[in-house]
Amino acid sequence: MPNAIEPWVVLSFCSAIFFIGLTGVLIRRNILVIIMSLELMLNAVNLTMVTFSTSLNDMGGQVNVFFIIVVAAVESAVGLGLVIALFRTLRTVDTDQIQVLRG
Amino acid sequence: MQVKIQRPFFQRFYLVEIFTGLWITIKKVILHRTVTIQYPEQRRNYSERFRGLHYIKSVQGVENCTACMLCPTVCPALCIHIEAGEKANKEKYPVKFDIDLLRCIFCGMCEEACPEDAIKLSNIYEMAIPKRQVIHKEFLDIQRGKDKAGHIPKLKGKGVQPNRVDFPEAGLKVGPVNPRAAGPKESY
Amino acid sequence: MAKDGSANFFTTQLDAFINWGRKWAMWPLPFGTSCCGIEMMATLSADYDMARFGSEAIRFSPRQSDLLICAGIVNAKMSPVLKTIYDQMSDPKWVMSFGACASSGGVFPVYSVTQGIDNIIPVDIYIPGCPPSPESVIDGLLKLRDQVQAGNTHSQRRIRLGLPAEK
Amino acid sequence: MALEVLFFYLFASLAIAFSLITVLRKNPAVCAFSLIMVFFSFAGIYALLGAHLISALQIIVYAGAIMVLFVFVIMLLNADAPSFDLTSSHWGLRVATFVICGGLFLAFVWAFKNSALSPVTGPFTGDQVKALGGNTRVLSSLLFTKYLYPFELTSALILAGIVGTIALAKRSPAAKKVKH
Amino acid sequence: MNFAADSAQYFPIAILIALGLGLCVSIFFASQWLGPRVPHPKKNTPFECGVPGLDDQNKRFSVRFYLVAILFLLFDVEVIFLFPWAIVYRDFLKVNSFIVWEMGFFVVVLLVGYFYVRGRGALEWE
Amino acid sequence: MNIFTELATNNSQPKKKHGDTWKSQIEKAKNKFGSAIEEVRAPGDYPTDVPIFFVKKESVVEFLRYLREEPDFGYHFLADMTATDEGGEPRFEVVYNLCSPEKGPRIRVKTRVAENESVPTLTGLWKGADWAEREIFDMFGIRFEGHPNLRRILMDYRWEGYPLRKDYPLDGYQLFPDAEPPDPERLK
Amino acid sequence: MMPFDPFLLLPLVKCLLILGLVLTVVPGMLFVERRGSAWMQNRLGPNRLGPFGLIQPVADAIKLIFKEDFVPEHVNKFFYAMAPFACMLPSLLTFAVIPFAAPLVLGDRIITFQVADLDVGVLFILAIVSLGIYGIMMGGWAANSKYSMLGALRSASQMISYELAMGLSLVSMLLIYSTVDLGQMAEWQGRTLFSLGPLAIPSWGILLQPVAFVIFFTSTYAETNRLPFDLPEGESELVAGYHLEFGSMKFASFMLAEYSNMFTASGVTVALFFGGWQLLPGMGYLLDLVPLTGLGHDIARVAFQGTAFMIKVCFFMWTFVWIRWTLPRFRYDQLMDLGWKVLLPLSLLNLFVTAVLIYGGVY
Amino acid sequence: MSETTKTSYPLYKEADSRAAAGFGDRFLVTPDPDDLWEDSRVIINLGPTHPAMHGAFRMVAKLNGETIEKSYCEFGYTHRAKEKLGEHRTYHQFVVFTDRLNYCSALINNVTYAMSVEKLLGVEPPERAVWIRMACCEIARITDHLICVGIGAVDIGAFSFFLYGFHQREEAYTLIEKLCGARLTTSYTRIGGLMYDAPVGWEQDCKAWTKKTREVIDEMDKLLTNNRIYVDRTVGIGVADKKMCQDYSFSGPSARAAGIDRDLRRDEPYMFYDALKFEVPVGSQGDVYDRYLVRLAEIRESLSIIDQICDRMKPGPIWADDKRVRIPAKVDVYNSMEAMIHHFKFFMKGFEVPAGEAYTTTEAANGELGFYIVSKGDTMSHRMRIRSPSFWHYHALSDMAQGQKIADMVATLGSINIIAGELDR
Ligand code: SF4
Ligand code: SF4
Ligand code: SF4
Repeated sequence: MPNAIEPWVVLSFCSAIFFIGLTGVLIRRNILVIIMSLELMLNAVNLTMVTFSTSLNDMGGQVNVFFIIVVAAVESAVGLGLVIALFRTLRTVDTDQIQVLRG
Repeated sequence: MQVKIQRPFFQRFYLVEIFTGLWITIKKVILHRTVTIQYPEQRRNYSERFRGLHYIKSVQGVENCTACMLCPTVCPALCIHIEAGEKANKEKYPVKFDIDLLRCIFCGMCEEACPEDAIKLSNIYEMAIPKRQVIHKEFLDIQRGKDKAGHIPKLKGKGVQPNRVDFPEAGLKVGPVNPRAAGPKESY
Repeated sequence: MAKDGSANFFTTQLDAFINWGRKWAMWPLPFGTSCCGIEMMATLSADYDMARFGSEAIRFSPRQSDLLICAGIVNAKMSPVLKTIYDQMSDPKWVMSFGACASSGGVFPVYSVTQGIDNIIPVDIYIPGCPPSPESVIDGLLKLRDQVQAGNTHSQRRIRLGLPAEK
Repeated sequence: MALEVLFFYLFASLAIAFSLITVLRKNPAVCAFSLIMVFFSFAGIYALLGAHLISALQIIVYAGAIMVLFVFVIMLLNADAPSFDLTSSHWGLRVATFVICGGLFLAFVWAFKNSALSPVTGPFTGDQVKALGGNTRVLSSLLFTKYLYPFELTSALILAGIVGTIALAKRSPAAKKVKH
Repeated sequence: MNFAADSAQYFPIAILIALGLGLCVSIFFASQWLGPRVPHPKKNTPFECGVPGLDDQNKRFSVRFYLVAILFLLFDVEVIFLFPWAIVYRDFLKVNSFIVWEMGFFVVVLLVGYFYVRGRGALEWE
Repeated sequence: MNIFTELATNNSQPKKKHGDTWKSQIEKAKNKFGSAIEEVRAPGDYPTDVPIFFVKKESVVEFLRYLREEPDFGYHFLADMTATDEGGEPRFEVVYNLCSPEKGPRIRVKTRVAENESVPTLTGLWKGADWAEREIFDMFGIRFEGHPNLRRILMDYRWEGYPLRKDYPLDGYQLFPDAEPPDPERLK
Repeated sequence: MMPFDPFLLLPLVKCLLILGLVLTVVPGMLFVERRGSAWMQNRLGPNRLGPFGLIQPVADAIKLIFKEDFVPEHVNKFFYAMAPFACMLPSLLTFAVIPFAAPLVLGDRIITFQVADLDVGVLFILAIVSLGIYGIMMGGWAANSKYSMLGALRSASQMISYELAMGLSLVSMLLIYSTVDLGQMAEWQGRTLFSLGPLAIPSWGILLQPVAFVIFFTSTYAETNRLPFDLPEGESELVAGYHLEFGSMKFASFMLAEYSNMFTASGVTVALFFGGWQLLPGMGYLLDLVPLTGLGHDIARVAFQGTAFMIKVCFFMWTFVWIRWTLPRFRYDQLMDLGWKVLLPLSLLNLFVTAVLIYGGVY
Repeated sequence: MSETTKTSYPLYKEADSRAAAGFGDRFLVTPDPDDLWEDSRVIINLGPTHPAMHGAFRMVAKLNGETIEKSYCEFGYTHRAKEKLGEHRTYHQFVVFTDRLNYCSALINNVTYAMSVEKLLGVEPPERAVWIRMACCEIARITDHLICVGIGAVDIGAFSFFLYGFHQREEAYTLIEKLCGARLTTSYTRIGGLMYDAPVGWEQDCKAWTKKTREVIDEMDKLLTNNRIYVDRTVGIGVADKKMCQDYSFSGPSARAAGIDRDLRRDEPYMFYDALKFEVPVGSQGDVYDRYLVRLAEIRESLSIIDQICDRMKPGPIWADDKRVRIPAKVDVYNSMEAMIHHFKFFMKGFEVPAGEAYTTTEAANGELGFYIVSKGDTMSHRMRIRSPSFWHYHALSDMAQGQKIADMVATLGSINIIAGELDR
């Protein structure tokens, strides 16, 4: 087994997660799962940042991740707040139905 | 008289009262004054009046009971079942004297009612049984063996040997419950 | 465990060991409905302290308890409740019928009172008395423990013989 | 240090497996809990990459707070109920998504494999970081020097988040009056 | 790309996790195999104090619980900024006192948020 | 026998005597309600401890309101509410035991009901009468008109018969397979 | 092929030791709880099985193992099976970073008495603590019963609320120690704060930061769901709370988690506020009396430090029992109020004051 | 009255301190109701085997978060048809059923029942019997209050406190057992007399017991009364104000806690209560804490009453001088034919009670306990109605609990001391 790992492997892994997340966003109708998939995508980006940060010996990437985590936290707080508010009025978390009800 | 909340100044803080409470409890641990009666070895001193297991008093090996039917009549739990018979000397005696102990509430009314001073309540309380049974006369009688005078020795004080009444082991005649005493059988 | 009753030395020893554990850690589920409930509390409280036999960890959840102490009256309205609670308990489970009312209806042979909880659920030990004094309760507990050690209770028999729980 | 490579593959495969579960399982509760597992795997990878603080934060914030919120909402909306078993609305959309995402993924892999990293490297080599007091300390000092403005801005962001969520969760008194 | 050399420090944790998992699994299977099995239909019903439960799908709990989680998340983010700050606080103080005001501003902004939350009654439990 | 003859010693029973108060109250009530009061049984000519007003069931609420609100009466403590099965015609008597905490005297109001008749509810006057009426309904089958929730209270909701009626057997046991589930309707 | 280095096995040994320690402390703690509470109540407690009833926990364990492990139909099977372990695993992990004694220098090797000497130190504890909530939530939710659900929700919101105050009080300790490493913290606390004649008062965290200690201590009670914060199990309202539907070893796992959490909480409290492995007053003299030098002396020192640490931890574990059987419990809203409206602002204030004091050069 | 409740503090402002008991909050905003959606309510069933419901009651509550929005109570799970049994058992036998009403204070029930039959019969028990009955009543009252206060504490989580009180109750049981041979179900009184006379030295035992109990009460007082957590949990909780008390016919300590200054022992003196000096503790708010204080104060009053009774008890007969009700002494039965016949008649058939009706009440531990007996001249009653205070108090529970937390409901229930035996009868 190799002693080290090529950065492209890590980056490919990141993109795999990213696209899995994207798939989730596109195919799921449950808005909660959509937000979860978004989190997945954010994570993939985070890992990309950290990978670059380590391989380029630059801490800036990690600091960015720090901020991304915070943004993700606030995003999910507000996002879920919206879900709750939506659910309260529309009684559903189905995006298709939400569209219908909006019209 | 008006009861009021008194709110000492210290009470406004949680900590002071918490520490008071903690002090009280830790004092108990340190002093360790237990009040527990370690039952099978130690016993509480119940008084003479304690109402426990029944026995039939007998004088010189002859039970006092004349099957006068007062006790079954007065028993509020209807748990005494007597069948009277006659001895050779025309004296009546109970052929069958069953008490459904599981129905009895140990109220002492039978003792109070007995005109012959025959049925008595001892201070034996260890009566747990694994099956629903009534106890027969022989069992009530057997207490005679304990004491010539017909009294059961009272258990007193700590460290007295337990005087267990173990139904099956004692080889006593115990029977199924009297159908009258059993409840209505309902099942799902 | 062999079903035909033959058991080799090892299994009997193991059984004895398991039953030893069970008898020393009977966690009660108090089902105290009336006067007997008060005396049950007395048994659990400082003066008699059933904890000495490892039986004070009261669990109100039927899944976690072993010994259903049915203390006091069980009437027609309560019977299904008792039955449900008993059924929900995990095996092995034991039932102590505490006091005259639970054992036989006691002094109440009336329209509302179930004449003994053994009409509803199997009982492993009956304690006469109204209410039984705490000593007699502990005595009953000791006798029940002997039975548990001997594997001679409804639940244990059921497990041994592989019977289904009664409906 | 072959062991670390092994761990990387372990974590990576765990992450991919659980993220697939997250995306494809119907029950949102299952999704949420597998997402937590994904986050753990990520935390492990961060730790392997030497980003210790990030790794801890990943668990504290993502697994310990964000997912708690998700789980709460799922419980709260009783999202376990059948009405929530929603997957894709249209099979065509599903297939298209799979194809596009898969293609893009392959393209990315190809691109990553065949491009070199920028030759410019920063000053923070592993030994350097160690000399400065470890990853945590270095990151912290960076945060309060070079990245001060973003840091202060996040406070505004969080404030906005607080105000926003409260406003969403609690209707304004005015709206209430109108309603009654 | 090399993995950071100091990630070896986590190996004991991995071992501990493995051991813990082993313990869990053994507990799980031990109780699966050793416990008796006496099925009964009523055992399958939830404990509802012995009465038949109300079979409603309606198990939604109050939005308050969720509010707590949301507030926790937001304030937790605040706390994680404080950790790095606390670590370097003494170091930075040696240079100048700017670090105090950096965090001071941050915290004040968040205090505004806190008091807003309280003012809106989001922390009332009535 | 008249139980109100003064006893030589008066050890045990309540010592306050309210004869005069009652006398004037009976007068007053009779003047006010006239024919609505069917009968008054006062201690002295009937073996009872307090005066009993037999009121027509239509005006019983009015009458009780009067007793409660009129300053001279002030019977605002509904001590008890029950019924008796007299066996005759009309079969039942609903009994209200009242007390005037400030002045001291107690009083009893009864109203006669036939088997299929109903009595106006008292819940408008005393909220506490709610359950008492439910209990009477449960035990005797007397219906109360206008009662918000007249359902069985002590017995199972599927119970048949009314246990305290004289014709209900003492051991008329009924068992139902499961307990009553919670009723969301009652929580609206 | 590298030559086999026996020191590679050290982590494994340490892990096994820690696990063994936790698994012995938990039954011991159970025993202490049962007998201690009994003594507080003038009772005897389980005293029949073995000397002083010491074998009681063994019987409990046997019973629990051989009890029917029933999975009811109405539960979510997977989560129902997972929940106890999700609860137990984090509780076993936290002890990994707590140092039991100062490192031992053995030739060119340094043996730390801590399973893992992590870069993130105390943050690891915080991370693990924040995970403890999942087991409870899974349990309450999977059991599909209203009591459990309510218990789980209560528990979750209680734990997260107090986590904030706990985190903030930790921050103020970090300010003081200026490190996240628990070993360094313990060492730091060996400094002399001031001397009272011959008595050197060490600068233990409690003396430097009493307010932070109170906040932290309260939070640990809330985090471990112990009285006066035992609302999730609040027997009088919720029957048994989130573990209502769990029996047999699943229930035992919950108990194990609760008690090992208490152990951990005590350990962290000691490490942060009570000098960690620093010797108790008087133990230094005893150590000097030991007629050993060199490595022998070092080993004796380690033993003494370990003992001192365990004594302190035991005291705190006893406090858990002691408080539980003395105080009544809070009501849910009071508890949340205490967390959000008292402890949170208080810990912020404390943080501020600490920062100012450090700025002013007091610490 | 003892020092603790008598003292008033100059700086004490009742209203303010009550408000301050919670976290007085400047930011207090009334929560808006439609911030929750309608079906976030959960219907939760507490009881009948719920630990908080003491085994035999049931409450179904609609919860909004933790708050009880609406609830209803159910009971009847221990219904034992005692009223019906009153029509099928002789007056002599029925005394055993009265034990099982409020089993925490069985003696009071015995005494009240005996008094009510005596009222119909026109029989007066002799002086000594009355004194003993009074002492019994007070001991029973104390045991009852000890249980209530203790259980109330257990419901809030203070288990040790409960056990301290419980031990003292055990000691009281020793006293009671000495008197009548049973601990709980005493069946002590007989119509027109008592089962046994008090044993020699019983008065001294009583006094020793009161002394010890006072100490224990003080200790319990220290542990709980000023405990901030306990106060926070109880003040302003489960309020039953005067209006509610009237609506639901509250009596006894629960009514007194609301400020209704009424105690039958003082206002409708029966037995020799008018010859004794005692005070009636009265609360002001009618919350759980007030009920707790009133009960504690009543325990102290009862202790002093017992002391007074013990001082005034004199030897004497314990049976009323009335042949109808008197159980002949055993010696007479053996020796005289007439006594024998009477004995047989008494136990075979029982005594006839002249036709008539009476409603007799006493101040039981929980409030006004009444027996409404209608006799048609038989040996068994025509109607035996038992007015139990718990029935009326329990009725108010859902009103008291409305808008409160479930934990508060538990505390409230504990404080009004509902006894299943007398609730369901
Ligand atoms: S003690 Fe009472 S219940 Fe028992 S047999 Fe005697 S009279 Fe019947
Ligand atoms: S009353 Fe006495 S003599 Fe008569 S039957 Fe009963 S025991 Fe025998
Ligand atoms: S057996 Fe006696 S004490 Fe027990 S519940 Fe029945 S009547 Fe009450």
